[in-house]
Amino acid sequence: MKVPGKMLPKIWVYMFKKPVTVCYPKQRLTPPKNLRGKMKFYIERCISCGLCARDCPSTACQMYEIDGKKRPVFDLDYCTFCAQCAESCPKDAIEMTAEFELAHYKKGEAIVK
Amino acid sequence: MGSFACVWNQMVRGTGVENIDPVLALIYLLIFPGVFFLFAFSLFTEYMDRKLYARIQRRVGPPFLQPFADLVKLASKEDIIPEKAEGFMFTAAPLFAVAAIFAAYLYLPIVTTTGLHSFNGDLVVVLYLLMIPTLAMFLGGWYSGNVFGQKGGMRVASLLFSYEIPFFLALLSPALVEGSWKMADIVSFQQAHPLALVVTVLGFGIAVVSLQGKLERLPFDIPEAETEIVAGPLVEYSGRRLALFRLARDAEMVVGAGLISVVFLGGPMPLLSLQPVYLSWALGGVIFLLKTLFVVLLLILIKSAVARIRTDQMISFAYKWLIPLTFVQIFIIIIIRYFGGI
Amino acid sequence: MPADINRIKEILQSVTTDIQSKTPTRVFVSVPRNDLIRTVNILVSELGVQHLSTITALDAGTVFEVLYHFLVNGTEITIRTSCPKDDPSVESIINIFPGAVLYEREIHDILGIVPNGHPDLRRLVLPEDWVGGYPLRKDWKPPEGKE
Amino acid sequence: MARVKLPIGPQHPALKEPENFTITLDGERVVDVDIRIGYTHRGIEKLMESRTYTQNLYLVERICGICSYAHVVNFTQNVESVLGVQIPKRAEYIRTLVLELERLHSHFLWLGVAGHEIGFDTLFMYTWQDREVVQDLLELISGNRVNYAMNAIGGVRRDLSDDHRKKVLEGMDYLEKRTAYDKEVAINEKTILARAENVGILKPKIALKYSAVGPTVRASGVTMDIRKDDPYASYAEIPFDVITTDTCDVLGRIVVRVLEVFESIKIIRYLMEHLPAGDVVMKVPRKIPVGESISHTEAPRGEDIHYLRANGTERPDRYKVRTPTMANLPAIAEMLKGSYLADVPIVIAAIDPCMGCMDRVLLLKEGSETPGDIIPWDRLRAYGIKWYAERGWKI
Repeated sequence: MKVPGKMLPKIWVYMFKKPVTVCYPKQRLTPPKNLRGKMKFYIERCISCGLCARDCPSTACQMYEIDGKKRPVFDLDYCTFCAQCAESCPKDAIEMTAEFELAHYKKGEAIVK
Repeated sequence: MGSFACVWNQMVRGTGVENIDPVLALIYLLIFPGVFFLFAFSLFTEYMDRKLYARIQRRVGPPFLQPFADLVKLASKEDIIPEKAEGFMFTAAPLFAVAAIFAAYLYLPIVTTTGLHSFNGDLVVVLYLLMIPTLAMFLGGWYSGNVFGQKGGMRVASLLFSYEIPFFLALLSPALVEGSWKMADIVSFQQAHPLALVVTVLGFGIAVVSLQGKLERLPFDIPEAETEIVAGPLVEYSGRRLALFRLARDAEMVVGAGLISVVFLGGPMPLLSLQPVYLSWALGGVIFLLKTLFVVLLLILIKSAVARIRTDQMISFAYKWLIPLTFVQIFIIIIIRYFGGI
Repeated sequence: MPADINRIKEILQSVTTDIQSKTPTRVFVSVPRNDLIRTVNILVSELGVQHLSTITALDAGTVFEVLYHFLVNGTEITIRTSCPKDDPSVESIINIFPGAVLYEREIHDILGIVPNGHPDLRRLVLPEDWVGGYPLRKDWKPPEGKE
Repeated sequence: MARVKLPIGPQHPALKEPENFTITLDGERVVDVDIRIGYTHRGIEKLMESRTYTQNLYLVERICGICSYAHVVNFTQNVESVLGVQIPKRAEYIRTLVLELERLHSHFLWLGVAGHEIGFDTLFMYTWQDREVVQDLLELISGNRVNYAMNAIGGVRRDLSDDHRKKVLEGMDYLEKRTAYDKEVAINEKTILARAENVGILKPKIALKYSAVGPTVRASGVTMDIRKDDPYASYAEIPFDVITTDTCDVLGRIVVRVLEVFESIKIIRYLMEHLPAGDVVMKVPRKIPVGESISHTEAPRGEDIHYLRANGTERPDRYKVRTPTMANLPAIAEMLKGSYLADVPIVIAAIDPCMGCMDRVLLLKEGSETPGDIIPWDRLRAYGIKWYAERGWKI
């Protein structure tokens, strides 16, 4: 039947139900394990090939001289979390974790080495 | 002070208490159930509106003091008057709106059968005072010098009659039942004949729907349709004046809902004569409050279940349905009265 | 059902023989720019083409290529035409396909190819007071001091 | 009030993205519309020429925030076509799955936005609540809610586990129930009908004339769906119907999208039940040979067509994107003329505009100011006032 207020029964029911949204940060939802969050870098597996820096679409990953060897440094300010570096790495030295709360106070503080 | 006492004596005659202290009269005017209470109650109604609306939509909704915080925040912001705006009317419009609403409120019988001052025809005065915020809205929009504001002002003015006529007629129907234009008489009559309330159920429905239009809430929020003309008349308002307009809107909701609960639901009825007198006031106040909130709840339910309609649709809705139905209501009353039903 | 490549060759016989098709649903037809309107008209009248997908223009080194992509029965027929760099203009097809109005404005905006007969060649994507040249040309350099 | 020019946009609550529709009003009636786009021009086509194919995968994705995956599929299909490779079957199925999930999420989003445009915020919240289910599934499958980064050239990057399959099927059951209710409401709620019926009429002839695409033409009774006409990914194997209505109005566009949600649910169920085993990705060279390719997909908003010209290096020579909104835009002016001001937002919304996608190409800075300068506020304001004054707008 075509009437105004078709939703009223449902509205009445929902009025007494708990909301579906959550009060972040008091309540948190757990993201799936394979979320593309902050990356983890295993320096011992790195062979300094530079593929990650080459494929990075947003210049977040760049090679720097660390202890005499070329190592990737990830600047999360630039990162788009596409996980291409983890994909490109031949030795699986880069891994994406489910950590997504990456707010920080100053530019350049969120760096993964 | 003497005049207050005089007014006061007149007012409390309904409950049979004489020679009240003028200090109490001041308290009545300023604190409860006067200006301060209206202020708090308006903000509470806004909170309830927002919270329930959010819950219906399965959101968390604002915290309890959010409307107050919004008001304070707005009041402390820069108040910008556009160069193109007509200075005096633009700045005065929100003041008119608030003043009219607060004046209308004082005539409502909240704790006893009378308001601050009761006289024959006070119902009509309240109705007229309730119209002023709408006019203020129109003037404010029109003189803001903004295209959207003017468009909104035009819409306010063109929709005015589509809800004012049914609202007036519907609210006068209980007066017809009783045969008096005095709210005190209506309330006393309803207290004596509770069954009279049933006669005006149709009028009650019409009044709630027209009040929705008067308050410019969904589905009748055409003058300030956000997705069409941004905020309509309020587009250029900021800071204190916007806060005042919002307060006027909230207070209008309270007074409108209160008026409906007075004339259709019996206001503070059932009134019990308790001793000391403030106990019976408190009881009356609580009952009035609950009835008002019930009307507000109806307004919220309407708001959340419909889409916004167009100007032409609203006008045709008013003239095709609302106004004929009010005539039906009045006709019913006349017939019942003719056959001496009441 | 893909359009028949032989049928396309047949109807376009009088205009061009340069018709390639790697897969059944992709047909590339090369025509000189003077024959563009004629070709489009033939496609519309003989093959019943109704939908213009888009117009691509590109800087192919010595010339500008303009490609008109038409969709008919799931086959993407592309008419390829080119114009020299010193006279970057093609005939406008908006009389046949009014939907081309924005595409032609776009190629005019970013490559400077003038669609002759287009009534409204205001800027489309670039700002109205843009003076930086035509960005999609290969010899274009970004203005100094970019962010 | 004589004729008034009302600027809808660049900043306006009815538009989720900055575009400008200058509407000439006679009372409440629209008499003329002028459209100006380009406010979110980002220079993606130019930028793509200076990046490798791998990097471009993620740039293409960012053309649009909602139909991002349709663009990536187009890009990878183009590159694969130039390379001449056939990707594994399982990869095709997973691509189709993500494409359909994306269609679901886009249609739910659209329903909500349409509800919001006509002031029905409750419907808006309810559909977005359902959309959240789709988003969670996408997050589960791909690791992100919006930019899935699912494709690699030559396949997909992530495989689907049995657990994922189960969750997807569960999600579909839930969505089917909810959408049935949404449909019930959308076609029976009087106030929605009042706003959608006979509003924004687009006759089939006009739709074809302006080469409109997607649900916009399907609501005008034109059967045009790239999934059926020129099947890509694994659509050739999947049974599904092309939804059309012939009401030609906004209601038709609502109905088409709601019914398409059911079709998508059907397709996803089929995919999950017939998922072939095997690899999901194959090795491809980094250098792409000389060649050109056209790829089109049926994005949620309509036909999305990409053209690639490769020159034998790691970077494309020219990449052209035409998004569905661009194709539907000329038709908007037709739909708007003669309607009420109140109908403008819903009519614009009815083509599901995605301005961000449309405006791709480039911008560095306003040309008349020295590039790179920070323009002080007062100068910017003066510039704005001048800009509007030149166009005869009262502000």
